[in-house]
Amino acid sequence: MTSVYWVLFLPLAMALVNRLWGGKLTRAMSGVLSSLAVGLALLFSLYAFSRVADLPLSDQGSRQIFGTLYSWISVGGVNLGFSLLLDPLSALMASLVAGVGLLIHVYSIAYMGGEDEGEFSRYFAYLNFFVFSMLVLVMAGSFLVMFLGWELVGVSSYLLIGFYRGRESAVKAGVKAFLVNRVGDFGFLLGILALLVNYHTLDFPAILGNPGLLAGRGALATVVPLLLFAGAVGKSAQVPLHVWLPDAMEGPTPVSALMHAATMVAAGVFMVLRCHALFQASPAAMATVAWTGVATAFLAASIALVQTDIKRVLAYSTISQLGYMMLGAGVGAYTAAFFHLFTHAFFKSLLFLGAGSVMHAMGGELDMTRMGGLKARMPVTYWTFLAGALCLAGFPLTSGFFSKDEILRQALVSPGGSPWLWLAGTLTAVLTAVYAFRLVFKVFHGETRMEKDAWDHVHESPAAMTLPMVLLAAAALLAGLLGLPESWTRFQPFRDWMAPAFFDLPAGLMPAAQAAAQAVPDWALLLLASAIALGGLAFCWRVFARHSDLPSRLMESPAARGVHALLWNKYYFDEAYQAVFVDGFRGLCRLVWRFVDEGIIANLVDLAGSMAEAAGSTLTLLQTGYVRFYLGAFVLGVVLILAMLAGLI
Amino acid sequence: MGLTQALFFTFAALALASALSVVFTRHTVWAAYLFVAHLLCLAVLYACLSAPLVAVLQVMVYGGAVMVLFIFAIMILDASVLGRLDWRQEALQAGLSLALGLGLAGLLFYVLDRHAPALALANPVSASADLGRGNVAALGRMLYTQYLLPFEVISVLLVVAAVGILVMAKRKLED
Amino acid sequence: MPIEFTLGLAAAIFSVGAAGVTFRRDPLVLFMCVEMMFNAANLALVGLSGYFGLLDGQTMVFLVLAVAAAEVAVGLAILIAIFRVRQDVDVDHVSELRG
Amino acid sequence: MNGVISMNNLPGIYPDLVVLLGAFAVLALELLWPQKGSKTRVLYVSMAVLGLGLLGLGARSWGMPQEVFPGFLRVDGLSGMAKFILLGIGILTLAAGKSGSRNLGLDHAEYYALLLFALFGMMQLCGSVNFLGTFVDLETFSLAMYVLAGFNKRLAGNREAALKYFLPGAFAAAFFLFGLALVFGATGSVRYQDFVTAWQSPALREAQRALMLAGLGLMLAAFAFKVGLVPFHFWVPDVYEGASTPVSAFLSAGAKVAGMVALLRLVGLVADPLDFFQAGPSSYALGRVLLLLSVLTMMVGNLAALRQKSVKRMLAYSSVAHSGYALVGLVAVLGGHSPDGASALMAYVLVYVLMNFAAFGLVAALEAGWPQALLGRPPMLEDFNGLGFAKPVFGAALALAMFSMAGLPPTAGFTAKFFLFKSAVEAGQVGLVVVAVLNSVLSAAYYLRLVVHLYMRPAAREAGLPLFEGWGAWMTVFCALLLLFWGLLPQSLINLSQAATMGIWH
Repeated sequence: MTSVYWVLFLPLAMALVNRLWGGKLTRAMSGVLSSLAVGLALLFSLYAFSRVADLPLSDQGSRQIFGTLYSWISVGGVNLGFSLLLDPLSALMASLVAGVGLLIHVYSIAYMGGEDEGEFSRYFAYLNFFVFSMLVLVMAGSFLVMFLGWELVGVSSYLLIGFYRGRESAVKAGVKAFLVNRVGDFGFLLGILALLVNYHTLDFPAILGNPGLLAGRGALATVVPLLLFAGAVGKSAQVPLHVWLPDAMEGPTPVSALMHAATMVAAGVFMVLRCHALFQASPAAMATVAWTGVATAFLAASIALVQTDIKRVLAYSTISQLGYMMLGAGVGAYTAAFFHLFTHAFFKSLLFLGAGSVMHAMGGELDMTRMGGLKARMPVTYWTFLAGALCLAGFPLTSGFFSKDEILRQALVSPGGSPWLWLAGTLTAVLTAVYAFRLVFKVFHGETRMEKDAWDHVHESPAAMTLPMVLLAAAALLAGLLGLPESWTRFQPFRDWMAPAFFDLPAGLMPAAQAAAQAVPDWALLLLASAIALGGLAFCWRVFARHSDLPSRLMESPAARGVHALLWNKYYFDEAYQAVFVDGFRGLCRLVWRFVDEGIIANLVDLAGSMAEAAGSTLTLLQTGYVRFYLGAFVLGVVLILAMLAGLI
Repeated sequence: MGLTQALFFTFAALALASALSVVFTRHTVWAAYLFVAHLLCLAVLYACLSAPLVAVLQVMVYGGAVMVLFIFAIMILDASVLGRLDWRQEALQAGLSLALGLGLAGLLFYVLDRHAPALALANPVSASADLGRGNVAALGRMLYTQYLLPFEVISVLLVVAAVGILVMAKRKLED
Repeated sequence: MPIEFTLGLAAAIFSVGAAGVTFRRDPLVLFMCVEMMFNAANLALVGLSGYFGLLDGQTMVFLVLAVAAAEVAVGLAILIAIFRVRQDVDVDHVSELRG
Repeated sequence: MNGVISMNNLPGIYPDLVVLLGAFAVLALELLWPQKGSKTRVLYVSMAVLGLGLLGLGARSWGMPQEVFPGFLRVDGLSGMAKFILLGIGILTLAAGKSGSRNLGLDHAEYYALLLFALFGMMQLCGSVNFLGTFVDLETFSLAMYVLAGFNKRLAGNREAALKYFLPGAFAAAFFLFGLALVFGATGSVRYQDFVTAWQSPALREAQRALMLAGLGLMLAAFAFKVGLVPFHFWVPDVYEGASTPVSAFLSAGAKVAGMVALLRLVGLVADPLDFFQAGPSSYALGRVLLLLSVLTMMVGNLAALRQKSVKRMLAYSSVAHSGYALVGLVAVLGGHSPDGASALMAYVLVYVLMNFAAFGLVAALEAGWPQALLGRPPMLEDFNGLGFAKPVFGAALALAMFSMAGLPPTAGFTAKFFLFKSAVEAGQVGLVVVAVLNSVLSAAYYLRLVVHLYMRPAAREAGLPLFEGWGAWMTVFCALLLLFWGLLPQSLINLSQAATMGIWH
């Protein structure tokens, strides 16, 4: 447990140092010390990881180290402690958070180099605080501590999103992120209270080890998980509370990378996985999670298809990928969902860092229609970005391929799955492949659409920025090895590691249709997934890069030539039809985005806000300033009280 | 009906009537006179309710001291008839006040009408010998024994009032 | 004296006072109406005192009289302090603070 | 002999007596030190008096509950804790006003004397177990408060505040008195103990019960006015905005503590947890009333606060909303048989006082540095622009207080809300808790707005409106640290409030 304290303490201490003595530290000191703090936190969390691995593996739930730092409240026989839990889930997640956090810290030293010292240390203070908050959330051993981390993450993300305080939009985005998250917290806190009243404790081992207690309380078994899920919907940007995430781009780009990878948005998925024992006691709750996930995945992917702002495309893609994770969690594929979270952390932070590198080179430009041809000037950024995009699109043998495929497979064959879930997920995979490659082609390929002098300034980013990208690219490409399909090999390090942390979905629930679906061979699904990714690549190449000479250079790569050869003819013959279909579909997607997202959901959120505002206005109108009016209200109140006490109302 | 009762009911009617007149008369000075009348009616009622000391105090404190304060205030503020409002506004305000007053009265009557008659059974306390004409000594004894604490606190309250009045009335000259 | 009648009378005067408070714009008359409400409560106490044969009610009225007199003094001081600097005496015109 | 002062009992109210004597002493000092500029000394004397009171409190007033004046005044944990909070409020108010007292025209011995008198009244009220005593104590501190609200008559805001506080205040007192008469009619006594005895007596008849409830209802209205429950709250924003800032802070905190403690005792009359089921369905009616008031108060307070640009007005509406939250504890007292409702209420009140003074302290510090021309203008949100960077320590303290008000961990605001909501859920008041949690989500919007101004707006008039780094500002830091401490280690807070509410009704 001591190592865990260090994991938490170091980033917090450094955040305070940066905040309080920030003005006195040089930029290099501030940046290096902050990175060092996170680096040491990473070492300690790896040590914690090894400690968990040392524990004997007897049965499920055995690999747990549970400790209470101190007793928070003890009241009426209820003991609420500040407790931490170290198990395969939290150990891996903490290492992931610290690892990605470290890379992003290093990257930030270069990226934020242009800021003056005060701003620089303020940035690192917030960044350290963010990592600390997320680590609290991850290491939490009780719902109470998790809620603490949950809110701290909210506060620190609000500070980071609104970092550029001169920009009104940044401030608004920060506030929006915080408030939308608070809506989710509303459910989360109620869920926690319900658990407290039923279990008389909030410690994870006591509650999650005994889901049967809640299951015996009728509707509570469904209500409580759904309340908890409301928190996850807010934090993980699921429909309909996803509106804050695209706006959260207003923060510095490395922050987006951190937020979209292992921290903040992953918290919701992490929480659902942590509480899966409660969720799986209620089929209705599981179904809600799964369908919310798949709906989010589809909606966000279709929106990403028509965006031209790089970071915005990436933001919607995050929402979509989180939808996949929720889908996995909802069908009982916990390991797969967490594996996707794991691989996504690498490739999505990679993509954001790549986008940041592009921005850095282009003086803040984000519109991909004004880019193109960057491949030549920024080779490292290009190749690493491509690696990330391949993973995102589920290109065969990359990590995203394996993790996404496993979720889709489980959506089909798991007792909690359904063919419809699978179908929707697969359709989303098609969209994903298209928007991922579109991004790559538009930005890096073809003739540049930039102005001459801007183009002359384009340059590769410094090593402090490219090095994290290269490392992440390697991780993103290779992470798949940890979770190859079970039909391929018995080497399953990820699955074996997570096994003690997750309960299986009871098999008895399986409807007949599912049993039939189980007959679908694994290789067929893998083949389909490969086809989707490759098809998407070919299609994008066709649509977005055809008029440039870059495709011919791309053809020199053997893999791309193979893809091209496989799909070329089919799309070539159907070109006219494709154009109509694609245009039509793009129109549809734009429509979805305009009406559903901007028109309805964003407006619903705004509507709630403006209703509150309007109610406030009405109420302040009552505040007339006339004391006789106040006295009249007083009499009215007395009449009301008397009538109620006399039993008349 | 004995004389006391006749007096009681007569002055009860007068008290209510003067109270209503205070509310409805438009002139501040008239309101003050009617208020004095109201207070004196109450003093008579107190006397009828076998509380002669309270009746005397009522005349002295309220009918005398308090009313003098009011009259002084009227003189200082040079109060006269306030201008009429737009008749719609006036009617609206009157209507609302009436509704509130009736609502309050209705509820109080509802509670009292249904429950006050039963009070007789609630507290079978025999009439004490202290009550009646010679109760001044007994009242004084009570003030200094059982009710000593509030009595003392009221002396603090009077100091607070004195300081407060000083602040409100004098400070202006000092600065 | 029937106790119901005394209490009813007190309630009636109390309500008249409450209505008057919300109706009158003249601060002095408004304040008189508040005093009327105090007196109504006193009337109830005196009535109950006689009814129960308990001296407590009268003792309390004695104390309440002192409190009410102090309150009147402070209240009038406040009203004078406020309205002396104004051109008119209308409670409704003291309504700068609102919203 | 019943009620006669015995000298042996007086040490039980030692803190009250110290404060009272201190008030007289301060008045006398006006004669000894008439020259201008001596008022800081008076302030130190007042603080010393309050400190002495706190010392005496520690020595004597805890321990076994006892009736110091039988039938009138009780000394128990509840009154002990309330006095502890009230004395603290006194010290904090003096600190908040120290730097700006000349500016605000508060540097007069009468100001300090009235403050001490008001505190004496409140302290008496917190131990009162007699309706008449409650009335007298209520009037004592109210009279002082009316004058304090309008203390600086040169400011139009002060004058209007005094009017808007005084008229409804006197009105409320009349309602209290009529309620007292009804209770006297129903039970023939004005002691709390007799009320409880009658209420729990098997011979209690419906007629009597109805009168008792109606009387209690009228008194409830008077205290609802004091603590600012909707629809008795209308004076709150106007008076807080109009009165001088230290006075507003004192009003909001002191009146709330005294009012809530009194409400707790009143409600406790019909809701002895041990005999709840005996009490029958009539206390259910009172529970419904409180429930409705709580919901209305939270909604109205938070919604109206959303629109405010003036910081004091926003804090006023927020204080209304906080009364609504605190009432959740009272509903829990009535609705269930766990004493946690009462202790949660007390913990919440204490935390509220700290949050409130943290906020008002910085407002006062801001005003203390204002030029004469700006006096009387309410501080706006814009005045806090960029303060978080100009003054990192004070800005952070204020931000922490705002997060605490919004109920975010790891602040005491979260702890107290959590404890409160837990007790209500245990009492079966799930619906109320849902509303309360929803409201705390809503309230984040306006608390956050102040934080936005602190940290995310450039300081437009950095030179024009400096923050006066006097006692007020450091008081904010002090309160914020305490909020953080009780957020992380709340056990002492819980223990304190549980000890305070143990066995308060018998």
